[in-house]
Amino acid sequence: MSNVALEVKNLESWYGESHILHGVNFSVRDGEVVTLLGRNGAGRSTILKTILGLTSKRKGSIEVFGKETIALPTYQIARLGIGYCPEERGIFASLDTEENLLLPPKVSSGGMDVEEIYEMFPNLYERRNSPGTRLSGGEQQMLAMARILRTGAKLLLLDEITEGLAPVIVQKLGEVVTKLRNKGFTIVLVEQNFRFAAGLADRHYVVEGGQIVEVVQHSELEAKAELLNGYLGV
Amino acid sequence: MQEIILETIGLGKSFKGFSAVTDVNLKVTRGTIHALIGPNGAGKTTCFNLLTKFLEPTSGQILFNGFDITKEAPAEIARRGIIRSFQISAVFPHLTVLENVRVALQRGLGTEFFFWKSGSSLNVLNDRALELLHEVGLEEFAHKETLNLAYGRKRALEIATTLAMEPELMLLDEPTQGMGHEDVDHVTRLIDRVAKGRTILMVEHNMKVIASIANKITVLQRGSVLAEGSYQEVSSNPLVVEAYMGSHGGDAL
Amino acid sequence: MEIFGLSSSALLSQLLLGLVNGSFYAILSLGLAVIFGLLNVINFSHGAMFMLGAIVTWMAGQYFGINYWVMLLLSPLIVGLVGIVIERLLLRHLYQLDHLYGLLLTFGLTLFIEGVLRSIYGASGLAYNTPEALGGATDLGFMVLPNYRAWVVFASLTVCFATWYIIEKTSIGAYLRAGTENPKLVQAFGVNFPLMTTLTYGFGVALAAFSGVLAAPIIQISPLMGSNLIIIVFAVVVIGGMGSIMGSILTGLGLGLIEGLTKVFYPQASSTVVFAIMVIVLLFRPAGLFGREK
Amino acid sequence: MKLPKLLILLVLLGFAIAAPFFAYPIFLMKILSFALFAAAFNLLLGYTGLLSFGHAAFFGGAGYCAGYLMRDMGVGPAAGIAIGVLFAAALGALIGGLAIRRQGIYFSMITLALAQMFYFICLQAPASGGEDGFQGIPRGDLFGLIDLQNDLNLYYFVLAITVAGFVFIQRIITSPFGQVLKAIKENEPRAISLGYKVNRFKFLVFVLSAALAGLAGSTQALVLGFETLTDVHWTMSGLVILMTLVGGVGTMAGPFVGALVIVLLEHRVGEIGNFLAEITSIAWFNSLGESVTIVTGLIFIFCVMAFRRGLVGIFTKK
Amino acid sequence: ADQPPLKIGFITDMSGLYSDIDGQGGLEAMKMAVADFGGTVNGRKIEIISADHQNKADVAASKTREWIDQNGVSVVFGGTNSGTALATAKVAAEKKRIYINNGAGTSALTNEQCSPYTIHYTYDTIALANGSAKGLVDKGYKNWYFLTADYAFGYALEKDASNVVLANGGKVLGDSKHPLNASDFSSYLLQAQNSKAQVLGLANAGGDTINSVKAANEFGITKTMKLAGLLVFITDVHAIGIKNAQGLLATTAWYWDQNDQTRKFAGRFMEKMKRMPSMVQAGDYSSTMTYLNAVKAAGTDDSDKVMAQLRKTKINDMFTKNGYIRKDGTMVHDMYLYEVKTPAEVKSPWDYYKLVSTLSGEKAFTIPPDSKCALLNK
Ligand SMILES: Nc1ncnc2c1ncn2[C@@H]1O[C@H](COP(=O)(O)OP(=O)(O)OP(=O)(O)O)[C@@H](O)[C@H]1O
Ligand SMILES: Nc1ncnc2c1ncn2[C@@H]1O[C@H](COP(=O)(O)OP(=O)(O)OP(=O)(O)O)[C@@H](O)[C@H]1O
Ligand SMILES: [Mg+2]
Ligand SMILES: [Mg+2]
Repeated sequence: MSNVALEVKNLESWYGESHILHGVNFSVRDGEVVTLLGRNGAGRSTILKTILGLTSKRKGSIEVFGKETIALPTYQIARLGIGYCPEERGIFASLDTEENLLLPPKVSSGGMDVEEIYEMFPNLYERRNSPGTRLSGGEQQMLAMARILRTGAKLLLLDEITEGLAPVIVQKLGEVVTKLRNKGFTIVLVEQNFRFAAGLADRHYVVEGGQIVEVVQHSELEAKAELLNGYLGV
Repeated sequence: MQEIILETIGLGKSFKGFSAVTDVNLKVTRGTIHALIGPNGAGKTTCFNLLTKFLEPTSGQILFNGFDITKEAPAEIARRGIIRSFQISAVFPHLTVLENVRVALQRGLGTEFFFWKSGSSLNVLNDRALELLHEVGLEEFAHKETLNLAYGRKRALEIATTLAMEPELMLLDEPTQGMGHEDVDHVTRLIDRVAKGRTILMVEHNMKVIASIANKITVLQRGSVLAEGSYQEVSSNPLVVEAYMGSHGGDAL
Repeated sequence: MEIFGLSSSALLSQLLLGLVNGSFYAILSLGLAVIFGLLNVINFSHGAMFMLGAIVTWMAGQYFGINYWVMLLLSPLIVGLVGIVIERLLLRHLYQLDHLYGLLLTFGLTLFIEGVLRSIYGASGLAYNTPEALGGATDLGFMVLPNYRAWVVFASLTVCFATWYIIEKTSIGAYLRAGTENPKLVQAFGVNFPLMTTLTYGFGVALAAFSGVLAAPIIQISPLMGSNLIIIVFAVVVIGGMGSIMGSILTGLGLGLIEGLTKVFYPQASSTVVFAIMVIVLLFRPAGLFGREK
Repeated sequence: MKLPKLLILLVLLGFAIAAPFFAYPIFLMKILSFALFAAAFNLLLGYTGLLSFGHAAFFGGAGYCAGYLMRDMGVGPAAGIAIGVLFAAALGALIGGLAIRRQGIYFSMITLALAQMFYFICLQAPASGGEDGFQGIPRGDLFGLIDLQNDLNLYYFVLAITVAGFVFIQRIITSPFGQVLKAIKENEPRAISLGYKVNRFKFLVFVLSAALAGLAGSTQALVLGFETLTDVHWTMSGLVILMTLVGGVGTMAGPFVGALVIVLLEHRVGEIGNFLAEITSIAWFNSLGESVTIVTGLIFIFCVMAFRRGLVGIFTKK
Repeated sequence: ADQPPLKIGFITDMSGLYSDIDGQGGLEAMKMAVADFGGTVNGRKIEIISADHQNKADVAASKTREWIDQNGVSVVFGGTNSGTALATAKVAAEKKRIYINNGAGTSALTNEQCSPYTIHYTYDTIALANGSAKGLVDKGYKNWYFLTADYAFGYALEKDASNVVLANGGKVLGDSKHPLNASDFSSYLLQAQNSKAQVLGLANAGGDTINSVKAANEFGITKTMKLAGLLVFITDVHAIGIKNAQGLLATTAWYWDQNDQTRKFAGRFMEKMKRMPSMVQAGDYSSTMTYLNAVKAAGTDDSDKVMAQLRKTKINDMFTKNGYIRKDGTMVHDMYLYEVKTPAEVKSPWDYYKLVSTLSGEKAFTIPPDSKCALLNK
């Protein structure tokens, strides 16, 4: 499989008046895992949001599974098969845990079923009738990740999924991502936690000032460690 | 002076039948950095909420310097010198950075209800506020609107504000969450620095931080204490490894 | 048997009348609760929409000879469309802002709509007759109940529970509730939320129009008929718990009953009793009777 | 930076002093009282984030109280107003004491409900004169010295009260107390965790706001010579919200501009219509006077859609 | 010479609850009067300026004050709503300007709060109560129950009417007070029905009256009780619809179908406003005419001189025969009790009333010994 799942060209993006992305280019083939690395405020989350059309204005080209989406409304982009896990988690207070989990509509077949998900995150099973925002910080993080696994989306945009999770869970998430990848999912990962990302990704993009300033292939990690260190302060 | 600054006896909290915290007996020693860790949903934040009375305990007692403070209101507890930070950043976004700190200092003046007094009477606090900002490295932003600060700086500001209260006991809930590596190191050093002369109780998932500054660690699991001890002791406890740290150990992170 | 100096049959009939009013409150506050709960808009123009429902019914009868039964469907549709236009053109741009702005806008709309209709139809009212099939009254033993009032209770309760079912028990309802909190994220899941909000507003407003049609034969139809009701209906929604669908239905009915009793024992206070109850309820239950605390 | 601001204020004050020679004094006084009322309300909404939907009770309640004292007890205007203010403060303590225990929309609704109950009392109390209104409040003279029958004298008295009210509000906002209020508005849990007993602050500011609304209400009663149920009705509470929003929340000038616009609308739409008809020779404008509600409605819609931050917001950037 | 125009101010509810009774129609009636008068008086052009008081006393009073101070109006006409009328009258009296009211109910205007410059023209609560109660009790309807709006105005109507009922040997079996603008009356009506009274006196107005009559029909009250509206306008009957309104008794100062003069005026009014004039609008016409005649006769618009002239002239026009303005400001004239026709009796649109009885002005309005007005008894 070498179809392109996501192709971003000359992407620019704005929040109101502030111009955040200044021409971002990258592409992800089917079944690849890539990460976006960078300092706080570099614009990584903004890249994910812009792909889904969640910023106030955008320019350039974004092809999702071969379809140009720059002019589409958010919900139609999502229906092309994108699953999004936002950094602020976005758990709904007025829905209970299970309703939160069942909320995102299926966009295609082949999603995990609920049993499988509960098995993966036993905490959620235990708290399934509790209002979504009454979960602990980490549980909410799990829920945000879990709910998109159900939808059958093949392109996952994951923003800081390890944030605030216990080391065991982080480890488990690493296994999940590997598993997903083996199943043929395409994943764009925004990570602060470099060690977590390093082992998983085919390729790393370093974002700075709203542009991609460096690409590091998995095989080049050792060689470019110094360079990465300079960008990220690892 | 008491050796033990904070003690909980049989502390418990349940939400509609779900027991989030059960029979927690915690002893925090004066002058230490005490870390509270545990898997997600173990009840750490709930514990903090109980200690600061943002939640009402269903059972148990809280002693601060030997006094029973179980029945006191949140503001009273704050006045006793227990100050917390929040898991989600808590600043006053439309005040300037300086004003943020000053609001905390202001309580010391005892003029908080003086609606007839000129605002310039607060200027006497500016020096102390700048000093605190200097301590967390935010001096140059003193007159900026807080809203526009980067995330890591907001966390630093929060610590400065908390320090302004001259707390005997600081409760920090995941102070480094969401920070880049640089910021994490920065804040870790900051905590270590301000810990001199006070006591800190903190929740943290970043093992690197814990390992480098915590004197004592309590591990919670499912609402009760699983293990307690130094980092060495805890991290070699197989129960803790299984429930929390995972096979890589905290080290991997 | 006497209770508080009132024969039990008199008491029973007063309670029944209370129920009739209660079902008006229920359906009106339901529409308001749907709009508030799902769009976060305090729809001040709900009373005006209620009035539009009645006036459109009258107009259809007057100018085109369309009867009550047809209008029972058509009037909510027409007013719902008006609502959709309002939502698309105006309300839509206010969602990210404080509640207050939606309130101010709908308040302005109310003044405008009422003012325009008043300058056309005057303030004293328009006559509308009870449909033939529902004329007459039934002797219940303790009182004679006009058939039309019985129909009102039946029709509004049916609509109320159907609405409740859709919102609380189907996934449409879950999308809407989630969308209230974070519309962008819901869209990022592939839900056409803007369309849903538009339809929801149209639906909420149509509910008001529906009760307007129900009211047409028994309440004076005039451009100002909704403005007296709106504040009471607000109170009902708050007592029930803002946004709680079942809460507003049950509270609407309950308050109708209580108001009915007040009319017997201290009639002057019958429009104030709602507020007294609101204070008491809120002091003991911070989020209303059925509301979820944040 | 500081100088021009002071200059603007002085120029404004100059205008205010000269105004009665150009415009009708009673009309101006009404604007002043409403401006003060809106500013009092804004102290709560704009600077503390509390939306009261019951401020009519303080405005009208103080009016009735002051009116009663001045007409039936022979109390002078200054003392009448002062007692009116105390009355409003006491009422504010009662209503505020209950309402501040609740948050957000529920706070608003409790204030609304209690104010409606107060309305009911005003309606039922024989002394209020029911819907005929409490008529014939004498203007009297100030400390036996200044004859307030004279419109000009009364105007300067009212101007002095209003300016004092505005200065006082400004002082509250910038005071140490005001600083804590701002903090509470921004982030209440954080303020609590810093050891502030938030409810006490809310209570005090509520009472202050009620007292100031009472000052505006008693002054208005003195100016108009009567007090009616309109002033205690919920629509008045709504009106003050509108004034504040139309003018601009959380600014000092906003309430003033809002009051000006609303009072102008109430009194002048007809004339504006005639004027428009004259210059455009479209006869339809002549009927504007009978369509105050339509015009008001349109203006609100326009304000909400076009200038979110109120009319004042047009001139302040950001 | 170039004389300044004579300005007449007219302030009433143009947009609210009472705007159909007076409002635009009232203004039109006054304009008709001015035109019929010839458009000028004593060589001065006559101008009417008008405003909407929105039922707010403060608006009414400050507008009036301004008109007098700044625009130099010679006379102020005021319309519906008692609160605004009392406030306006106060201002006018203070400024010594004539105030003529058509449409406010309160008898305080010519009683406790009377002034030498106030004229209350069309009706007041006393005349209305007398008109209904006297006429009905005389016909043998002795047992009454009142449905009363919980407002000074409602109380006044009820009190005045029940005094008449009692004085004429009738009985009052009870009353229900309802809040203003209540939408549902069934509960009160049931209570009324249980009282077994013969007459249900409606001491309310406008929408409240309309809704009570509608509900009374629905609940079959009209089968057992006679409904007497103490303040019913022809527009109300129109809004209720003849089917529901039939049999309702109403007191009025004027009805369009009384005689040729009234029909002629009504016809002209109908052409302009597309509806029949209410008694208030007829009063607006008549009082404007009366005032202008007095100005002409006095040769000046000086308030005192015109008042003196007004007091000594009998009024004979389409509105009333031999009406006169008493010292307390009451325009004393006959009142009529009408009954609403059955649908079968109605011959043309707006043909609603048949006459039951006439009450002479002296009997209808406050009798001087009962008055608290100092002007009347000195
Ligand atoms: N809603 C917004 N409105 C205006 N500016 C924003 C908004 N969200 C983010 N920004 C700005 O855009 C820039 C990029 O933000 P982004 O969230 O993409 O950074 P990031 O790389 O994800 O960093 P972080 O580690 O903080 O999540 C930052 O300067 C930020 O201040
Ligand atoms: N208000 C509440 N109502 C119901 N359940 C709650 C409430 N607050 C917390 N819980 C539950 O109590 C448990 C403990 O939550 P707490 O927030 O203390 O966890 P935590 O240890 O801080 O976890 P994390 O590391 O993920 O932040 C969780 O399972 C959570 O779902
Ligand atoms: Mg980010
Ligand atoms: Mg936590």
